[in-house]
Amino acid sequence: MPYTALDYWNLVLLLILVATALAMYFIKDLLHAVIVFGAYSVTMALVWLQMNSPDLAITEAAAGIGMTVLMMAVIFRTTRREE
Amino acid sequence: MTALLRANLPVLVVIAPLFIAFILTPLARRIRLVETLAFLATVLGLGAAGHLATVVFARRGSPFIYQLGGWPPPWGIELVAGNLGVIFALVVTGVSVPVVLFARGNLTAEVGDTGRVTRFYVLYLLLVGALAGMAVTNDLFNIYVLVEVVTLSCCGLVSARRHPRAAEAAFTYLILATLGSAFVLGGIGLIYMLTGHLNMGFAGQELGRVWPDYPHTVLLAVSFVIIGFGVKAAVFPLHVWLPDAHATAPSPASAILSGLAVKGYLLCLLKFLYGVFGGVLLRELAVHRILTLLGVAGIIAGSLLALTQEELKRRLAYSTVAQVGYLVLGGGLLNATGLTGALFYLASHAVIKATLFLAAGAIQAATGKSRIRELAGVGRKMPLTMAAFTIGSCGLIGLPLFFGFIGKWYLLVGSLEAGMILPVVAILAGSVLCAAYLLPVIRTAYFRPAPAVAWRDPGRPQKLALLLLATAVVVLGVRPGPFLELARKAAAELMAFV
Amino acid sequence: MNELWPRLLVNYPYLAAAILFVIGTFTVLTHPNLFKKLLGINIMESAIFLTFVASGNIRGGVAPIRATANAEAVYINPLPSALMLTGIVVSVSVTAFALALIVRLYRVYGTTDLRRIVVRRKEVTGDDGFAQG
Amino acid sequence: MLALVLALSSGAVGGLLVAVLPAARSRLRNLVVLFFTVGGILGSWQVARLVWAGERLRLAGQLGGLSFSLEPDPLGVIFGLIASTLWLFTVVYSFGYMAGKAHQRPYYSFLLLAFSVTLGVAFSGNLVALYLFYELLTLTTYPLVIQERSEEALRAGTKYLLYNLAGAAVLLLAIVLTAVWGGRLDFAGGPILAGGFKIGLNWLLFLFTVGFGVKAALMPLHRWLPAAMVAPTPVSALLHAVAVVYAGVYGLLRVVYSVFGTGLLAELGVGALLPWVAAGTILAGIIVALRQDELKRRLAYQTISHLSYILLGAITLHPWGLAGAVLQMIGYAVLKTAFFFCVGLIAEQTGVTRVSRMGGVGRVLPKTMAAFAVTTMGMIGMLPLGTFWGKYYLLQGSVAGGKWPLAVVLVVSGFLNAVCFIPVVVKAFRAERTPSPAPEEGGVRVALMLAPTLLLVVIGLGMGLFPGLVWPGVQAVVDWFF
Amino acid sequence: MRFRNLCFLALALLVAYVAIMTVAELPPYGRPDNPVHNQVAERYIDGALTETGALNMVTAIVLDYRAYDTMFETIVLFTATLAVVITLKTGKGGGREQ
Amino acid sequence: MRDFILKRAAALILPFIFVYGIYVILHGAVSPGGSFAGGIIVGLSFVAFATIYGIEKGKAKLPEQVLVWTESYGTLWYGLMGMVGLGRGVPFLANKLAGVDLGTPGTLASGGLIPLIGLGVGIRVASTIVTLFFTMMEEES
Repeated sequence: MPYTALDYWNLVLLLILVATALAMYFIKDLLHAVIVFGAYSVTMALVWLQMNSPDLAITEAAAGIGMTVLMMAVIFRTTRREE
Repeated sequence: MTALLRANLPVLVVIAPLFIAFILTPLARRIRLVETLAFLATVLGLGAAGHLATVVFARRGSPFIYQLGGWPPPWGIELVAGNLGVIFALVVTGVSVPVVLFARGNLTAEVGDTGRVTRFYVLYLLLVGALAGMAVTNDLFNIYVLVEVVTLSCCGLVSARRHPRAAEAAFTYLILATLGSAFVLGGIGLIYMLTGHLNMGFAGQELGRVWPDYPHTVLLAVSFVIIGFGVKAAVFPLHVWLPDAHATAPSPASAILSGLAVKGYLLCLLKFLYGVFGGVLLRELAVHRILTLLGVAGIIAGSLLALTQEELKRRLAYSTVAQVGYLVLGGGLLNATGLTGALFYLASHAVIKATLFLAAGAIQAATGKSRIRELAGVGRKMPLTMAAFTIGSCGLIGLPLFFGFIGKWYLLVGSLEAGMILPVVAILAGSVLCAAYLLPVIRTAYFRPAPAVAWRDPGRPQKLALLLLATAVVVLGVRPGPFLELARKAAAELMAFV
Repeated sequence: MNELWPRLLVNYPYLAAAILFVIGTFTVLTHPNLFKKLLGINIMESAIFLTFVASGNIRGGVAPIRATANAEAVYINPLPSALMLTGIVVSVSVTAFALALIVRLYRVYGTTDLRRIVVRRKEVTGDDGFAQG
Repeated sequence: MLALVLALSSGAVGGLLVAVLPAARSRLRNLVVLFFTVGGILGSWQVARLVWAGERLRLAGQLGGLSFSLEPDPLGVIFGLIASTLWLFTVVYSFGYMAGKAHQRPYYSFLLLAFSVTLGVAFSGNLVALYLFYELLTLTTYPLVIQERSEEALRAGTKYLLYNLAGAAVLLLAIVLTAVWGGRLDFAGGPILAGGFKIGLNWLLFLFTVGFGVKAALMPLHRWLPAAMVAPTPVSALLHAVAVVYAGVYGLLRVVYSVFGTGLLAELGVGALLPWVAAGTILAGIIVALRQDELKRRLAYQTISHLSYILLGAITLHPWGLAGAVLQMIGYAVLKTAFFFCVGLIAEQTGVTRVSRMGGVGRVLPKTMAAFAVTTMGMIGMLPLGTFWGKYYLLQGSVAGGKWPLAVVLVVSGFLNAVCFIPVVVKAFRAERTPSPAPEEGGVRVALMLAPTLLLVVIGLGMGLFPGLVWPGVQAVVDWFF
Repeated sequence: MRFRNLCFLALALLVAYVAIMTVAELPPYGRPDNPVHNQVAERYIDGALTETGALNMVTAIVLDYRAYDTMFETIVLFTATLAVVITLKTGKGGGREQ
Repeated sequence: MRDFILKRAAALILPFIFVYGIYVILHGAVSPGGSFAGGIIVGLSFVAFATIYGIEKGKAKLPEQVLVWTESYGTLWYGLMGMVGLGRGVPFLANKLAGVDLGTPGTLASGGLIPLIGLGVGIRVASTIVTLFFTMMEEES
């Protein structure tokens, strides 16, 4: 089956996902890791937009980026950032 | 009104504890009211479950099917209250009543101020409701959501203990349990991708038709489900979180975690394996052999590990690992006798382990001691508590006329029917080891000289709770007839898929 | 082998999901930092969500919101999206709770590193903590 | 029916009553204990009378698809009578022996509970009931073993528990197998497995032998018995020479005659091996006993040896052998109890517990030592005593059953018994040295201990002189099975 | 620690192998004739408007067809809140734990 | 003091975020998004307020008691909505079957009980988020 432009676009997004996931394992600074997680969530939301699930995209944007990342950032005000 | 209740029984069992849970938090200041309401909620659940049982009995085998929202099966969510559901709903609600009674007025030391205690009760009721939901649900994704409710409330209950170790235990538990949920969800996803159904009956039928086209996928799905529920139910090599969590939780929570939560996951596992994958597939992939092996390993290793523990609650926690082995083993025998044994044993272990943990909690609260060798003389100073503990121990060891015996008997017969000698040896060795790790506790409590300290039996509700549970162990051991009949019918229901 | 590659290329979202899942699992199981474990859990779960959603998608389909404009449109399967909506909320709940636990652990041990927690357990809790197991 | 219930519940009710009585009221407690023991005896005699009259007593219950029945037959009745009658003697002896000792309340409480349980073993009508009481017997007698609460007693208790619980687990497996293969578990209605030969039956017999053999102290499984001698003497006398070990022996008799049946057992390889295990135990037990200096240990090993007499008789699969086994059961129980009582008397009054320090005891305690001498003769199997007849029929049975080397073993064992105990008696009467503490023969306490001892010796003599007294019971057993 | 990591790595590789085989085997991505697009999905798509009155089929499923799941989903959130509060508000005495 | 500009900007933007959240909740049945996304947005608007203006002011806006109430009764609301049809002999959580008027598709009031349930869930989610953040933010003080 030939790839369409959409597929290539998707592929790029998925590669970004894998790259950010790997990066999260290796990054030492926890705040940076959380920021990368935010990027991961944004990419995920985009993937879901591509996959015709706008509901999910909105929820992911709100939950993944807004909520999770903010929560973690709030936590870093009390705990140590470094690994 | 009665007609209304009767028509909605399956869902009533689930939402009765939940609804009361929702109104408890704002009442935190009036702790007596909260406790009474929580007790009322479990009693309501028990009443509903009992009523459901009579209704299902009266229907003579055809399960009570309830379509939520009125949507027919492949589209909506379906509750099926068959014998299997009824037996588990009865166990859950039945055990939850004495446990909540035990908690009455007794949590401040372990949990904290009234706000925390109220939230503890809410979590407890949510757990009970979700477990009852597991009993009757017939929908794959609904199982996942229920599993998550159970997981979160269990971890919440563990972390409710005001002890540095509680947070650590809860975190380990949470991470591993969520890992398990992820695996379960993965399994559900694979099944859904192959069949397009979330209803267990439809998915099972469809899977039975299409699985030869997707051998790897089915294998992966089976292993996802087994690993997922295995982690959550503490099947032997995946049990690492259990001892910490169950030993550090507040005592009523330990009782309910060991007695019920673990069983809920096992029930779901059985529903998946028998209801969705079906006997043909299990035999084809040799899943039943793996389960049997896991069970055997669990029994032996759990018992041996329990033997090395010095703390009473940890010993009991490891004992749970061993007892889970019996249930897994029974599930892997793939015959009606073995399953009957496993289901009966599930019920008996729920009651017995609740008894033991509550008694241990009472002892710990009264004496402040947690190590077994410091318990000298407890038997004489706290006669009722220790009597309950002794009765529970007799049941767990599997003496005849106690609740645990019949289940073990059927497991033994089932293993012999399956032509396997290894499980037989493991079951018997497990009994002996069980005696070896429980009897020293009793010996120390009764036959060692007591220090001159005034230890007392706990308060009246606690005594009543222990009495109820101990009576259940004896009465159901002497007259297991109706319950066994239920277990047998439930096993037949599962075996219908094989 | 010549069977495998074309099929993998067709199913690339699943492949990506599998890779993410493995990475997530590996992170959860091996990373000593509690935060990273939590991130790993999130990666795992989103990998599974990805599988679900991809399975419901149709090339050239449209989002499952009925629009009066094109009545002929091929709607994708809305069920996986609906399920994963639930899934996301669940994963957020778990994350919140795990963060709370991390905060409490930090309060007790002053670190979020499992190795250091093991070291400090004795001095903080006063006993040798968890036995073998 | 009422008699059966009375016999079984009397001990249990009494035991629970004693447990709630205040510890200080020792006289009241003794009365209660006596009352309930007598009640149990009356019940069991009534049961015996009814069974011999040919009535069918049956108490049955359902335990989740498993039937659970109590149905005494002649063999069970014999065991029940032995146990209950001797229990009375032991209780009276205990009033003397335990007076002034610590932990009396749990002692009597568990003694009475064990009474009920032993009668339960005797009267059980199927394997499930037998298993239940067999297991309960272990648990109720455990507190009696650790009566002293010393480290040594606790260690011995642990050993006792582990051996017996492991044995019970093996037994459970054997019972499950029987249920699966035989389809029923009741003793009534002929041997359970008589239906046909199966490959696994050898293994089944092996499992049964191990399961019951632990309590019957068959030779490699006997180690708990000498250890359990830390218990007070009445407990050693009653439980470890009679009740508990007889439960094992009784179980093996059941296996031979009610589970397998003589016909099937004759075909089995393991069945052919069993007599030799028994014979080996007889010889090894008494040889080990020879080398023990401590009197109670010597008696313990001798018990091991004598228990196998009974087994030997049973496994000859010949009516005479069975008659000999039952006679031996009765005669040996009476005399061994008396024997232990003597040892207890000696130890209580003079503090002598070792053979090497027995010199001169006969002079200070003439009555006790006379009883000791008579029981010694009984152990050897000399004529005027009850055990002679048992041994006689055992010899006859082994020869008639075609296993004449067993007869040789019996004769040799009698000789070794003589070697084992005659010198002790001689030394006690002849040697000069007097043991240090002054004996106090004459007090109420000693009378309470001495009276049952002498009475038992008299009973033993009576049985030897008038064997017709017990013969009807033996006849009933033999008729029942052949 | 290193050995354990290697073990996990081996395990992960094994899982990856099975996963890849599975991926190759799964119904091809994005085809309209896959098993998931069966009568279940059809009814959701066709019936959502008339049966529930919602244009958004996902919402129709979440809040009507499978509303029971969503009820438990809100309960999950509720549970999480309770758990967080019970974890962090350890009562009087600030951060001290007994 | 700490960032005047930030506070000004927040005062301008936050109400819009809040209203947008309400909009998403209410239009769940009509357009993408739904009660969860909307609830989170509403909740985060409060959280942002509390972060910028300080947690004390945030708590003054949403007292703890209010949060506890919305949390508990929001969930109860869901169940009560589910019981609407019970009296008519239809199962739990029925919508059209319960005889509720589905309204005109495409308008705000369409979908029978869906918007009502959605509103409850949205408020519940919002209060949950605010509770979570407030609980965690209290840590540092």
